[in-house]
Amino acid sequence: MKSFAKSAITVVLDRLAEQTRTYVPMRDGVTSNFSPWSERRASDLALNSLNTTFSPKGIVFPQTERLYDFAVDGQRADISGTHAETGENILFGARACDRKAFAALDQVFLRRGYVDTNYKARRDGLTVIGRDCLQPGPFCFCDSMGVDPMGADGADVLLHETTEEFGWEPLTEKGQALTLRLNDLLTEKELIRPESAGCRLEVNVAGLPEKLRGMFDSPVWDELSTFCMNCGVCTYICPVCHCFDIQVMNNGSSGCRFRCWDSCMYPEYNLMAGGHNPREGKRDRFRNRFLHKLEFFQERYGSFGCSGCGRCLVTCPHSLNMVLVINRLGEVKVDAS
Amino acid sequence: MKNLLEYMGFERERYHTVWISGSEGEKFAAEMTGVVEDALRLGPCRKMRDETWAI
Amino acid sequence: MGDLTPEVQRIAGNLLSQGQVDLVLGWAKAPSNGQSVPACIRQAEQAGRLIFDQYCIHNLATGLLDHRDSSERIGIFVKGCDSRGIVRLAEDGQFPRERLYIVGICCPGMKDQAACDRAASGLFGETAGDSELAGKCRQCAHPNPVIYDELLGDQQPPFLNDVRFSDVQRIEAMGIGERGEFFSQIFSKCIRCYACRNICVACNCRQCIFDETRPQWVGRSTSAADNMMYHAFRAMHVAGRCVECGECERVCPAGLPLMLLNRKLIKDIDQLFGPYEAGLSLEEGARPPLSSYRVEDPDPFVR
Amino acid sequence: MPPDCTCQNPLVPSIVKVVEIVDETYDIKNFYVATDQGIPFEVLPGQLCMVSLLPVGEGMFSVTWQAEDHLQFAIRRVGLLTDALHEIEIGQELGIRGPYGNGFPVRQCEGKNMLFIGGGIGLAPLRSFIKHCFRRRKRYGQIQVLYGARSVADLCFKQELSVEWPAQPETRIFTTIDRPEADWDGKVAFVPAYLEELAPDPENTVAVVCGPPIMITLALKSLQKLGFKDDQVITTLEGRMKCGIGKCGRCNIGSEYICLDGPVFDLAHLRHLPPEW
Repeated sequence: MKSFAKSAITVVLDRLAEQTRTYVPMRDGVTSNFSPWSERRASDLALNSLNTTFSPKGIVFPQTERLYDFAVDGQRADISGTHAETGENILFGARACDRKAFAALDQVFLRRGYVDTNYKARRDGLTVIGRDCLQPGPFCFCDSMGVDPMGADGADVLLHETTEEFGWEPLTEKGQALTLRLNDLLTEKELIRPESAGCRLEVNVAGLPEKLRGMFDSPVWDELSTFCMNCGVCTYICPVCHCFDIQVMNNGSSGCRFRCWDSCMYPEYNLMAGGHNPREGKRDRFRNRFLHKLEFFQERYGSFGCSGCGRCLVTCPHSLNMVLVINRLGEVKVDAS
Repeated sequence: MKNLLEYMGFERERYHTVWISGSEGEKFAAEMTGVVEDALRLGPCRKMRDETWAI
Repeated sequence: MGDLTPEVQRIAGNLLSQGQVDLVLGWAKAPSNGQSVPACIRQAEQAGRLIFDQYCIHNLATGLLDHRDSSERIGIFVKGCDSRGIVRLAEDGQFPRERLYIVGICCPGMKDQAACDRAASGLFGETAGDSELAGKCRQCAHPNPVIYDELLGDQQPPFLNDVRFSDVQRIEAMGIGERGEFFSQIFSKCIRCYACRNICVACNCRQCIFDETRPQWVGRSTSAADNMMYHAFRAMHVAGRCVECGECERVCPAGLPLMLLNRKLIKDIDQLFGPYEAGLSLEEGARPPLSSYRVEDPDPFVR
Repeated sequence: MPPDCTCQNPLVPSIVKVVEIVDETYDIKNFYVATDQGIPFEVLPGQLCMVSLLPVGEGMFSVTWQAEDHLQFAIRRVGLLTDALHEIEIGQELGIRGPYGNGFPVRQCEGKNMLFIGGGIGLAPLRSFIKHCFRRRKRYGQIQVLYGARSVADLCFKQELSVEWPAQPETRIFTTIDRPEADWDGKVAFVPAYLEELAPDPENTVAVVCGPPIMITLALKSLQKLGFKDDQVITTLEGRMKCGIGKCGRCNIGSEYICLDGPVFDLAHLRHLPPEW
């Protein structure tokens, strides 16, 4: 298998970033993120860390993204400059959970009726270099959500990690193209691929979507949402959450319309102009978020809206999270009638 | 407010607090002229103008 | 500090079984992964779920806002910082003292679960960090509850309070351009999740300016301008009312030093109207300094 | 469901011009919009369009009628955007994108008696279906319209309700207001109560309901009481929408999106979804 020494990582990244913006897990103060390689110091490289604080979804679905510009003059209105980015990007070191999340976003943005132009442009331009996940962390539960931490799904190249080397396995045409670029840096070597230690945290989701169909009115939602404070942390750090708002940047006679992440946790999210709000209470909003991930997403797209990355376990201010919710839902007895 | 803005990097003169009674038209005019003069002297405040929205 | 869990369970059980309160707010262990989480119990039999350990960092006072429209009587466990939050709510007319049975716990300082989790994620190359006190506790001047009906644990000494304004002074010493650069750098990382607002006891408005859509006062985009606008607005809205519990910094997913703004305002208020610390005692008719007016108030900001 | 479309950015509107504005009530105006070539695109009765007034904002509105050469939107003044829309004059250019949603099952209803139940501005989407039926009068059986509003001043499309539609063959129009008024000698009752009083025969009839959420909820109950089966009842829902194409998330009811899978749902289908509308 082709491979490069771990010590040569900066050379490899330099080569990749020469032609293409390359997002690499980087430390940023007390947080970490996938950031362009050229913008940070090598000492910030956080390849050894587990999941980044923020998910890489922003690369294909930026938190704030300009859609088009407009100009108004009296009664006249003009729309111009649509801003679908066509540039190429590389995502380096994406674990199976984050790649699974991309697959879920693809379902939302590329299928079921309409294709989202901006998302598609960014997604088509993205080459994903995945990596084995040998030591899932104490908050990881991806294999319970049907993700194989050592799997190759969603990767154009898969990095196999050993003590000294990264094995380089191109899986798609995009991956082959990168291989050509790195050819002189890669050496052929026999690598023994270690096994993943697997996730220590487990949840049982067998039959959950079906069970949840009968649990809409369960008092468990009041109980679970007691300490939810309806901030948007979970939705913003979640790699699958994809709700957005479309807003205007108004400079008077001109401006642009942009979209930005929105959160189903906010009271204003469902508020209609007339004042009616179908999900007025925080219980309603909390329930909708978890049913969406565990039931509705499954019904609509055939997979869970959660990849088990565990970010919400680390980040929720009141330690409410997917694992806690799934476990509690599992305990509840549903009257079969 | 003034202190906070200055602390965050905005010049003190960009923010004014003045007591003006409803009957003090001349004072109002003078103060407003002062506001404009201060702003012109300081020039455009780039801090709140983002590259993101440059058109 | 001895293990207070049995005491906590006994008190909660008694309060509920004797009908003194309708519900108790405390902490419990999440069965899923052993994290300490806020808990709300309504039956004496559930009192056994409650615990108190070094990870009970959450300020439960904010949770009272969910009950402000009910008439239920509530038992609540509070640390020093949380108790100031209760004074805050009572002073702001958001929650009547009479409906509360407050069990104060002298706080030895808490550990931050999230910070430990981050350490465990390998981000810092090692898994230490577990022994460290939470950032917000390392600057705590009032570890002992300031308002309570019953007190648990031994009185604790305050933590290094001489550092209260040292970070603020460091920034004040910078040039104006440097400060602007410093803050726009910081706030460009904000993801506008509003966790800092929602966790804050001083942010107790029913309708928040940032949720208003008619008109929309602050843009929703995550740009340095809108983010700074948000944080400056919020700091001003809690000016003179911030109880320095540090929850905003604790919950910030981007790890932003939000107390830099709050402490600056506290420092200025302290100098102009002080000495002042918010939420230290509940007095009839008391108002935070920016909510009251005296003719002799200093006004260097007025031309 | 529309076919997968990659032709152009579905979130970017095209420009139309307001060619006529008709005052329906003190807070409802009917806007006629068109391009120089006529209608911007074909719209089915019950479908939605995202209409934007730059730079104010955009909002989802049901098409009140697709005429030969223009589209009509009856819009009530309820918020920021609609306030601004009510200030514009003929000649104003607007952005428009769509059409969105499934529309009414006009084909499947052929051969049936139609019962339209509307409240307030809820008549706006129904009007496209009602007018559709009148255009093809022979294909539909008896047509009944039950329409209520808070007061006489709130009744919209008065001319059609009182003159044009009653003149149609085999058609009955019932109008009601919520509270008694001096100049009103017609019915005073809430729509669901009036519905039960009229007790229309469910036999071979399809009921189409649109109005404020509370009216829909009660009217659906009344219809059930009258013997209407779930698959004989159709309603059109509203939700907060931003994208219109089933991506932005907010208008979901369970696993379905009002903008894409709705806004028209039959009651049999709605019963499988959470009651969050």
